[in-house]
Amino acid sequence: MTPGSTSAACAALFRRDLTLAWRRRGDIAMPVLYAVIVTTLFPFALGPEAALLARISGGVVLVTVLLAILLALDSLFRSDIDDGSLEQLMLAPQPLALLLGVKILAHWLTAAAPLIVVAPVLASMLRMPANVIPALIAALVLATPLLSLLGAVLVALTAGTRRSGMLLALMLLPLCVPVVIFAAGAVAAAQEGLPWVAPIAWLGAALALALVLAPMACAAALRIAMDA
Amino acid sequence: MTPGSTSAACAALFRRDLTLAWRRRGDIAMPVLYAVIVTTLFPFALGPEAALLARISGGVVLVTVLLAILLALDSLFRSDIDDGSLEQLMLAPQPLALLLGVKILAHWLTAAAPLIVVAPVLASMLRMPANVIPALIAALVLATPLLSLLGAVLVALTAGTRRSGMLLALMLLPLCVPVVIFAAGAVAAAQEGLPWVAPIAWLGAALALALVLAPMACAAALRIAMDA
Amino acid sequence: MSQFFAMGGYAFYVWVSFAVFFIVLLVDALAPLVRRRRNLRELRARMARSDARRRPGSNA
Amino acid sequence: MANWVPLWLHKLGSPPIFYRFAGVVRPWALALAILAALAALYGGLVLAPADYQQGDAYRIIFIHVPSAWMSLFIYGAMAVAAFVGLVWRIKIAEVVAMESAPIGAAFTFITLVTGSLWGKPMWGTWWTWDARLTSELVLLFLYLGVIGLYHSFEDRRQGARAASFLALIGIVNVPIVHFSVNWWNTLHQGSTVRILGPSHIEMSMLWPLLTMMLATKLYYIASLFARVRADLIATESGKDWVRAIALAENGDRP
Amino acid sequence: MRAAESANVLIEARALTYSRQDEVVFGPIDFAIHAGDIALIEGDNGSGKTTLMRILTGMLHTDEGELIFEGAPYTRDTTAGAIVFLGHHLGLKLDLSARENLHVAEGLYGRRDGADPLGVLTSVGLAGYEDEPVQRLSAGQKKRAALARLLLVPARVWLLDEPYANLDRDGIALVNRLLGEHAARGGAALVTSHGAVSFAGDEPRRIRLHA
Amino acid sequence: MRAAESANVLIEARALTYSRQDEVVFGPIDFAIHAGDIALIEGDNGSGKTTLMRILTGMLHTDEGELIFEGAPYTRDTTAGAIVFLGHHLGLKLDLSARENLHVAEGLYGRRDGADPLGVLTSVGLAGYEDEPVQRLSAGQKKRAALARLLLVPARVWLLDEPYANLDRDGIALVNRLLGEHAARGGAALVTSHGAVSFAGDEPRRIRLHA
Ligand code: HEM
Ligand SMILES: Nc1ncnc2c1ncn2[C@@H]1O[C@H](COP(=O)(O)OP(=O)(O)OP(=O)(O)O)[C@@H](O)[C@H]1O
Ligand SMILES: Nc1ncnc2c1ncn2[C@@H]1O[C@H](COP(=O)(O)OP(=O)(O)OP(=O)(O)O)[C@@H](O)[C@H]1O
Ligand SMILES: [Mg+2]
Ligand SMILES: [Mg+2]
Repeated sequence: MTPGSTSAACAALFRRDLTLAWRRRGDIAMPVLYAVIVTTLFPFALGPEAALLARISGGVVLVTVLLAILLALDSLFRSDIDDGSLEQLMLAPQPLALLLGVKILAHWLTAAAPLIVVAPVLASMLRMPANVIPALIAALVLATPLLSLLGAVLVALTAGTRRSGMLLALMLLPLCVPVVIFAAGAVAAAQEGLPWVAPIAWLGAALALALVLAPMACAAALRIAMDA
Repeated sequence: MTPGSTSAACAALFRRDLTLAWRRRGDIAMPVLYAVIVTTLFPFALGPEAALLARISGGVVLVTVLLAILLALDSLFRSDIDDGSLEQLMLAPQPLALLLGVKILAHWLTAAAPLIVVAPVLASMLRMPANVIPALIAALVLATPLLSLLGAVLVALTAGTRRSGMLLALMLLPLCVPVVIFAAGAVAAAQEGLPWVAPIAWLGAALALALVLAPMACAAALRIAMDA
Repeated sequence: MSQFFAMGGYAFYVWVSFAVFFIVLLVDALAPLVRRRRNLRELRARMARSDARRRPGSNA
Repeated sequence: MANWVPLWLHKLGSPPIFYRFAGVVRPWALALAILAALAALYGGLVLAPADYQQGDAYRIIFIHVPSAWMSLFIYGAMAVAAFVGLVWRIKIAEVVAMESAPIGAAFTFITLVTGSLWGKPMWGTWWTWDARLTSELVLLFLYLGVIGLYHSFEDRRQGARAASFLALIGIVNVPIVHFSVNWWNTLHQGSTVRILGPSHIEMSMLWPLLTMMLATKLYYIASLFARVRADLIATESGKDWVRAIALAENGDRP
Repeated sequence: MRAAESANVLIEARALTYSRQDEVVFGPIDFAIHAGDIALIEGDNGSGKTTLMRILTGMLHTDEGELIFEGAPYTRDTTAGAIVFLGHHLGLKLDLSARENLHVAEGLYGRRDGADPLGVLTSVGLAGYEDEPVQRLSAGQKKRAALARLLLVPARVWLLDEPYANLDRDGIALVNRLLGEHAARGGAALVTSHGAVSFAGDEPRRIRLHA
Repeated sequence: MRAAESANVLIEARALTYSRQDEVVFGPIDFAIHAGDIALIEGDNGSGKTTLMRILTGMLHTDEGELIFEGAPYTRDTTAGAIVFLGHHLGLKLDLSARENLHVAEGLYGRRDGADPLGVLTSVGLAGYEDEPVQRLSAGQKKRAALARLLLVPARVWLLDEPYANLDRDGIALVNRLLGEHAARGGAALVTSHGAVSFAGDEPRRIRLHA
């Protein structure tokens, strides 16, 4: 008998999730399209005044990206729960936290990373000055994995329920307020020509912490949620 | 044998959907909470400057309500499809369009109507002047059922797929751009002290049309989606 | 007395505040009492039903 | 030294004993709460003089501040109970945590409403995106998230465990939200709020305030115990002691 | 094909075929279901039983072959109210009790003479569970609640996709008894099964897929 | 309880009870599963078979009674890798082919000596369907794909919740053959069934719920 090694398990899971994402590659485009469309709605709802749009561009893009991630998060474990794969994962003789970390990574790569690529485009559509864009990208690079990790813990908690993504939004909001404040702080500082390293550093520190703690919390949450 | 009368069927279905909503009354609160949360995010992302918030309050509230309805729409047929109730509904000897109309009405009452109640509160939190609020309410009273009806057709079309709410968002957003433009037009006119009856009248006309056509389109879409 | 109720022109704010305080807490206090009654009622119904199940003649 | 303390706690962990204990304590706590509240109201609304700057509007302080304080205190109590429930799987602790959440949410709601009603005459607006106000709103969302998660599970115990977990994650957020005063919002309005510096406060205003704080604490105990009793009836419904209560109470009413 | 009885034919299929992506799922089959018939659709896993069922409900369409309902073409108008379907998904609302579920079915389909929700629940062995949310019932109990619907509504044709799955011995006997009574009342039923357990009454008609 | 064989006991339950909202789902039961045992968990609909299965996977916890795995308490650490579970939900990714699904299982659980994905697919009768997305398989074919996983991974204890449901006669024989071979290899299995169809090999141990 050949018991599976941990690295083989992680690799198999990572490949599986990427393959599945590729098979449904339409779904990868979804968060991006969602962000594009929501951003597009704002000029319609607010009128096309350039100064106003530039003023709010950073905030609107951040909120939009956050909402898109929120929507995508719901699918993190959904299909695995529905088809029983999650139970198979939980019974595997590997550290569950590690496996979940791999899943979160794959999910971030397929759902959130494309948003970072498209965000600058959306921001420029809203007339964000070019010199602010680097701050926006830096903020998103740190904020999106942070949101994915925090969100994963909460999604895991709702795993046993038949609820919609709305409950998730409610639970995630208090956790993402600080993230939004720091990210928006960096962008706003850049917009006023001030240095924007400090809020970015805070985001980085939070991300480092979340990278270590979130997968473990996620595993614990999942065990609680599946215990019925 | 007593074949069921159409009115009895509609009443039974309406009662069923309201009972189900009541059994999961936490879910009714969800769109409202979602709207509250998304609205709350904007001051964090944009800063608390009162004049700016007042300027964008109408647009933000409209977009937020729209997103909340969009999320709620996903549940319109979801559970009925998952548990096979929809097939039972389609086999019933009653006009399907009528039954679907009843379902849409029940859904609007439970998911969208609470949003109309909470929208003025959100708008004033964003410092919308009190004299604009009536225009906002009028716009929402007409726009939300319109969105529910349009959305229902699209949800029906995606019924056979296992896609997330994202696909729905994607399909619905182009359709709701005109709705947003007219609703935002009414609010903006009120904000500038101009008469805001004309855009509201357009919304009313569109709603009248949708009331007649959407249930039939919905029934047709559903038959197509289930034929696989 | 009416001066007391006028609250120096702030009557609306003060009295509505106090009303909200007491109404919310009153609802909060009554809710569990109602719930306890209902839970007991449902429990009795459930006990009656499970008695009905055990009675011979039904399935099992 | 005193090993009766853990013993006592252990006994209280047993549902029927806690049920009876709560039943005894609840009426006393409620009666004392009402007495204290009446005294505080008399002191606050009648005896205390009007504020020289705010006039009579300041009297809202006698409910606003105790409620605000309770909204934070109850979150702490809930988190402690949640921790105990998760780690030692003590059922009573789970129930206490879950039944604290609605009370905390109620006090948070009162704080928001009374603060708004106070803000309108004082600041000219009933809402502003000030750090303290916003963090109180976020606290309400935290409470609602815990309540929502609890009720979204079919199985109550499982829901209680999941929501306890969320409550614990949420407490990480409390200091973050608290420090947001420094990180966010250059238009900080705290100074407006501090018209009554603690050192300036009149004795005639202070004692009703403190008495009201005592009243809200006692009320929390009373409400919590009523809720725990209602909940135990449902979750322990298979046990004989609950069935006995059900049958006994049926006898009272024809 | 018994010409003499053709007046009595409820459902008739002539050279019915279904192809998915131009691959034939089940071959051309012919059958006729009369009032009082219980037809067993047999076939191995993947032979197209569920697919045939969905065609017979009218939800799935095929252009190959002909399907006739009481002499008329098989459309929604002609079959309306005459057919009731019980599939892999039972069509029960989990948050409602079995009784409430039946009230909805009654509203939508009408009620058979002499049937009432409580009575039919008792006859499928769910006495005592009437007011329990369906959520709380086990797999087999849910199936029984779904079977109760068949007894309540006036439909003459029952389409049952694997009614025996998840049922215990009592449950299987129950399905067979219900089918027997339905046939005796002049109803007809099509039942799928892979033959491991099956209708035990009078020799049923058999429709074999994947001969 | 055979004291002499106690060294060989894989799973032992002593007065195991599960209550949901303080209503007992299944009573105190005792059993011991040895290497080479096939145990049939029998019980009517709603008697708690699925619940017992979930407890044995370690996903559901109960505080009443004792559960022992190879002499040690029943925790994730002691059971890791020794147990494989096949439930009502099969744990197959519908967008992957059967073969890809097996590769994932192999990565997570490891591989039994001498087993390989193609071989096990052939032995469950899915030769020719290896690269078809599971989505396109019928209910019974999906079940077979899930059964193939059991053969691939090295777990000694199989927990099968209603493996016979949805299978045709061939499929039922297949499950029985797989169980027999597994027992001969020194593995053990717990199988639920409501007794309509069941393991036909040597007299299996029986665990009755709702006696
Ligand atoms: C919606 C509006 C408001 C909210 C959400 C709110 C919230 C709070 C909170 C959470 C506290 C407790 C802080 C702590 O214990 O650490 C508090 C205390 C207090 N609030 Fe408000 N407040 C609001 C409006 C106002 C207004 C308009 C005033 C007066 C002009 C006011 C005066 C006070 C005072 C005097 C305290 C006690 C401060 C202390 O001693 O720490 N509040 N408020
Ligand atoms: N959604 C689908 N897309 C493509 N092919 C499908 C789909 N569903 C089923 N099939 C294929 O159609 C054929 C018939 O499937 P069907 O579900 O009707 O079989 P069945 O007789 O009900 O089998 P079982 O006894 O296993 O339930 C199978 O070969 C299957 O592979
Ligand atoms: N989610 C749930 N919530 C509450 N009660 C439940 C739940 N699931 C099952 N039950 C109850 O627990 C008992 C055992 O259910 P279980 O699913 O274990 O039965 P089973 O033996 O697998 O039955 P079947 O043969 O019908 O699948 C049943 O009486 C059922 O009503
Ligand atoms: Mg089938
Ligand atoms: Mg089962």
